[in-house]
Amino acid sequence: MTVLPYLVAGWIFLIGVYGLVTSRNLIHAVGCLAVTQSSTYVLLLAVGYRNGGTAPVFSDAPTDSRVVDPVVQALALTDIVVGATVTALLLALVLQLRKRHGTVDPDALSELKG
Amino acid sequence: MDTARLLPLVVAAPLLGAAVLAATGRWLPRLASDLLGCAFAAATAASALLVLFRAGHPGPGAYPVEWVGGWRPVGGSGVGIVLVGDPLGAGLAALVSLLVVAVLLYSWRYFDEPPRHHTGSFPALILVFQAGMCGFAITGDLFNAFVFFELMGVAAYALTGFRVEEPKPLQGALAFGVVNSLGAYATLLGITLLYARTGELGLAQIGRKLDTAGPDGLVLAAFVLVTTGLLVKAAAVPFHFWLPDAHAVAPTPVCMLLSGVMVELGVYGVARVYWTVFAGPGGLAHPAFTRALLVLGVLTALLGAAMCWQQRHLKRLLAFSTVSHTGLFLIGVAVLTPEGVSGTALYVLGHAGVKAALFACTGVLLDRYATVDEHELFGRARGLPVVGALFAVGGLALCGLPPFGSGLGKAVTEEAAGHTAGWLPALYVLVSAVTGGAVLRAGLRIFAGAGRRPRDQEGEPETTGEEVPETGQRLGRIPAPLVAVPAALLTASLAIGAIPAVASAVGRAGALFTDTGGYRRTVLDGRAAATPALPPPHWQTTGVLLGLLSTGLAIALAALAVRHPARTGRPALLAPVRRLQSGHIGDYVAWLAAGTALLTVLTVPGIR
Amino acid sequence: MSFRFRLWVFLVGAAGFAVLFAVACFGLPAFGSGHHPYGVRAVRASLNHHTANVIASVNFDLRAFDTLGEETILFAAVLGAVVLLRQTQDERRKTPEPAVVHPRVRRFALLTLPLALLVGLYVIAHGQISPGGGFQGGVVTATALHLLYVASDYRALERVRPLTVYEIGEAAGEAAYVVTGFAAVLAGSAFLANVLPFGTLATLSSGGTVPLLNAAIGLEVASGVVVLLARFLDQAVEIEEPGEDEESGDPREIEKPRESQGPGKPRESEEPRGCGRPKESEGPEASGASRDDDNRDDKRE
Amino acid sequence: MTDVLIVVALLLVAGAATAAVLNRDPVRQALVLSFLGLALALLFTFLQAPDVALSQLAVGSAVTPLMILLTVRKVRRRSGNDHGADEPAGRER
Repeated sequence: MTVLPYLVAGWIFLIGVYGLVTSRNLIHAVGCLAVTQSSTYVLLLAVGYRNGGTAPVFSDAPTDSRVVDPVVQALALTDIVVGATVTALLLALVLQLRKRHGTVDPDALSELKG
Repeated sequence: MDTARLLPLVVAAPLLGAAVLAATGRWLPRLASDLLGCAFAAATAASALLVLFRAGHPGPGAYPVEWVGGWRPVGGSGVGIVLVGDPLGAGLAALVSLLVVAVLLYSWRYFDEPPRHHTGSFPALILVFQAGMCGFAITGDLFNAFVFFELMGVAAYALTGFRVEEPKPLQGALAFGVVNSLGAYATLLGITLLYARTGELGLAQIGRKLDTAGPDGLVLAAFVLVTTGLLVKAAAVPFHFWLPDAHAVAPTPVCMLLSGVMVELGVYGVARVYWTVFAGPGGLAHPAFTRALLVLGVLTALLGAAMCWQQRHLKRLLAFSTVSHTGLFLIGVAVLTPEGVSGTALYVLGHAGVKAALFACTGVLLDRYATVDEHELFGRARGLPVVGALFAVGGLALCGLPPFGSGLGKAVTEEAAGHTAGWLPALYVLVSAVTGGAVLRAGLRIFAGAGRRPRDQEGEPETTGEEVPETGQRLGRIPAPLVAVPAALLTASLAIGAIPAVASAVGRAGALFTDTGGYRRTVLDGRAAATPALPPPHWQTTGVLLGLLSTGLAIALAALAVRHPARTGRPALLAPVRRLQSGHIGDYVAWLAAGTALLTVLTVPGIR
Repeated sequence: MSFRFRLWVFLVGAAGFAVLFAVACFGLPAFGSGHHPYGVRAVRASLNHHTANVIASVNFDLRAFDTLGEETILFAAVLGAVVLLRQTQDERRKTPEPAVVHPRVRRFALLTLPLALLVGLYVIAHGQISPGGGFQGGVVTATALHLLYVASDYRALERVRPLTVYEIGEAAGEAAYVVTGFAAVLAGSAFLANVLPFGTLATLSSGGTVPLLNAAIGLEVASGVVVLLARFLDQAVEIEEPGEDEESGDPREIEKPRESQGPGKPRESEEPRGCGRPKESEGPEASGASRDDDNRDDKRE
Repeated sequence: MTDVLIVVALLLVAGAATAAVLNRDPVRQALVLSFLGLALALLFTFLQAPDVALSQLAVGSAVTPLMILLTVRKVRRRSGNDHGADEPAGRER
């Protein structure tokens, strides 16, 4: 348990990269990139977790209750938005590529070589 | 008002401009939206220059430091984001801004037909790009650097794929986007590891905390992961594959920015992170860093030069020359001396002007002849003597001809590198000669029709240079900005090398940059870093002679190639290297993973 | 490179990465036990500024500059998508055909629509005191609008979605954030400083500039996501390339699996979509608002 | 108890990520991605991050898969046609 969340993050990163390397469809590749990115959320939040901590949202008066790290959560939020926008942009590129190249198979893209 | 207050404006001003352009662009005539874009870019450049001026003059506190939102640290620990206007960072922001102004002027008459109802979108994206690059240059916070890294990435992907009617830009932009995003995620994993260890995000704070303990596997992993993303941006071998694909196909004004400053910001990031975070006793030992970057730098320089020589697609040729020069910059950073840093900074300054000017000249060819293919253009541009002269001067400056800024940078860097390994100056001469020679060869063929017409070779995969003009139709007359901008850029590059005050300012910047303790004290404690007294970089006899030697070699190479196209065209020995540049995204990602492993192997001894 | 070789290169790299990362993991503090100096300071700073949701405080106060960058990433991506997915010279638009929709689906969607909009706006407004905020609320609001597409058809959606307004809204959100930052400078403080009175903890007006910046983000994200989805929908439904055949214009054919997961959306008996809402199509906005999109007028025969 | 929930959610996330990569068909992948978004949101809830869970739910399990599906639709619409239309528009190779 002490390292499991970290290792899971590493696994997600690697499997996502594996998907990118072996992908035969660019849309699928963009999906794999999104998977890869989710490893960063997992690692961020795992790092910020504290045993027995509650969410860092206070209802009224400040209490001494133990809270998990709010900073990593803010970073993860930023990260999620970044990920979604990058995905959108790459999908837009794939979509146009399909129109101009007639394929979404990376093996068939042949314009840039050497 | 305190000059430090200007620091956030260097990022905010172009963003405001972008928002205004995005909102009103649809109703503005082309001229108005271009003017507006130029005005915002120029205002940003002015504030960056003001900060730089202030940073260049020692006062109370060596350079401006601004905590955004007024969250000043108490007792060395804060909760905010810090922006640091040290001379090198502020100087880069100023360089970016000035180049953006030049690019916006250049594209004034460039795209004949902006996307309908979205007239302002091109300048708006350029302004966002500018904000991202400036933010990356001046931030003193690791996560903030990641945000700006992504910001410049997103703007750059969109700009690269701007001409959606063509298949090539889309493919290049996609490879660019996927590989760079992946690198950014690796960086974020590294940042998270550092946060888990130190509980801090500021560069100075992380560095201080790391130094309270010895280095271990976690520090190594954090270094490798953070550096991976930055090296992807810097296009170091084997992370470089995206660069030629993207730079060769992006609209020419965008190429000027990508090759001129964005790639160099990756090198800057590596140096900045190492010097502020990992240079202390708790970080990565100096010899390990030097070895790793030296190996990658030499590989990058050689491979870039070899590929550059074999290209016939002009923009691709220039892109590979950027790869090759990035290798030289990495070597300058690797030697870990103030001289190496200031030499590299001068080199980057000079190179930015020269490379942007060369791309600008290529853009003229593209729009006039609808091709940037060296073979097809053979002798066709005889009627453009001015552009030809600019192209030739750019080629000579790329070789390191004194007194260009690129020449001074090369001289100072190779001198500094020579202290680390005696053979490094030879590499600088060789690489400058080959890349400069390739440019001169293309110039001789295209603008003078010199030598014999080269014949196409069969059987090898290659990218030829047929393109569609980026203006609405082929240019008949060359509009003034398309010539004035490269001329101004080359003049600026000349001035950087010729005016001693620039060199001494850069020398001071390099000294401050490499003062790890001084940086942390200035940022966290508000105490002035003592300006180290070092002899400013200047022209030395050896440097001048080596510069002349590489220029001479380049001219000889170009002349030989023009005379005997068949024998000098494409050595069969290099065919496997050529084939690696396959245009396949899966390949590039696989190389990225392998590069991370290589970096690990090279740096492992640094934690013992 | 052959597939084989590529896989080998990857496997070598992956092995290196795996070893490196595993070593790092065992060097990390055990899960749930790390110390978080920055986190502790952030909680204190947030409560000092009377912001109950510490994450909102980090995002919009302590590290507001990060959020400016993040907002701009979205802004740039939307701008980029608008440029990349523009209708090129050789493409034309076709009018999406009225689709058929089951009355129960429509009733469900029309009921959920105002509810979802309300939830979205609520989440935006309460960003500084409860989980959620501009991002989450913005995305929910934007997605809620698209329920109209489920309830009726693409043309109905287009009528409530004058894209120009949303594109300006997006830019306005971006500008509002920057201007709020500048205002602090004019007030004599640092850029993006929290210069407003902090109010009472856990009330709507608490947190000083946090609600303002939060609202700016909400506006930006909601408009941005609408524009983004609109671009993709346009490509999927309306824009046609030369040589592309006429075909039914309903992307939900491939979304069926998603829908079938939700309750109350059977598709047994269907009626022509759009018939149930004749009023809308005769309203004043039908002629004006839907025509703002790129050169629709000249492309539609 | 919390630990058990976290472990379960972690395994769910790891499984969903693997499945999302191994499903080579983009439509199926989009659905798995949507599920991955849900699993992540669940994990984040257990990790006491309701803010992040909420945005993951909105972005990861709705907007991203939706964009993928729309892209697939556009791409498929072309390949469904006769072979001639499948060639790159107006371009010889």
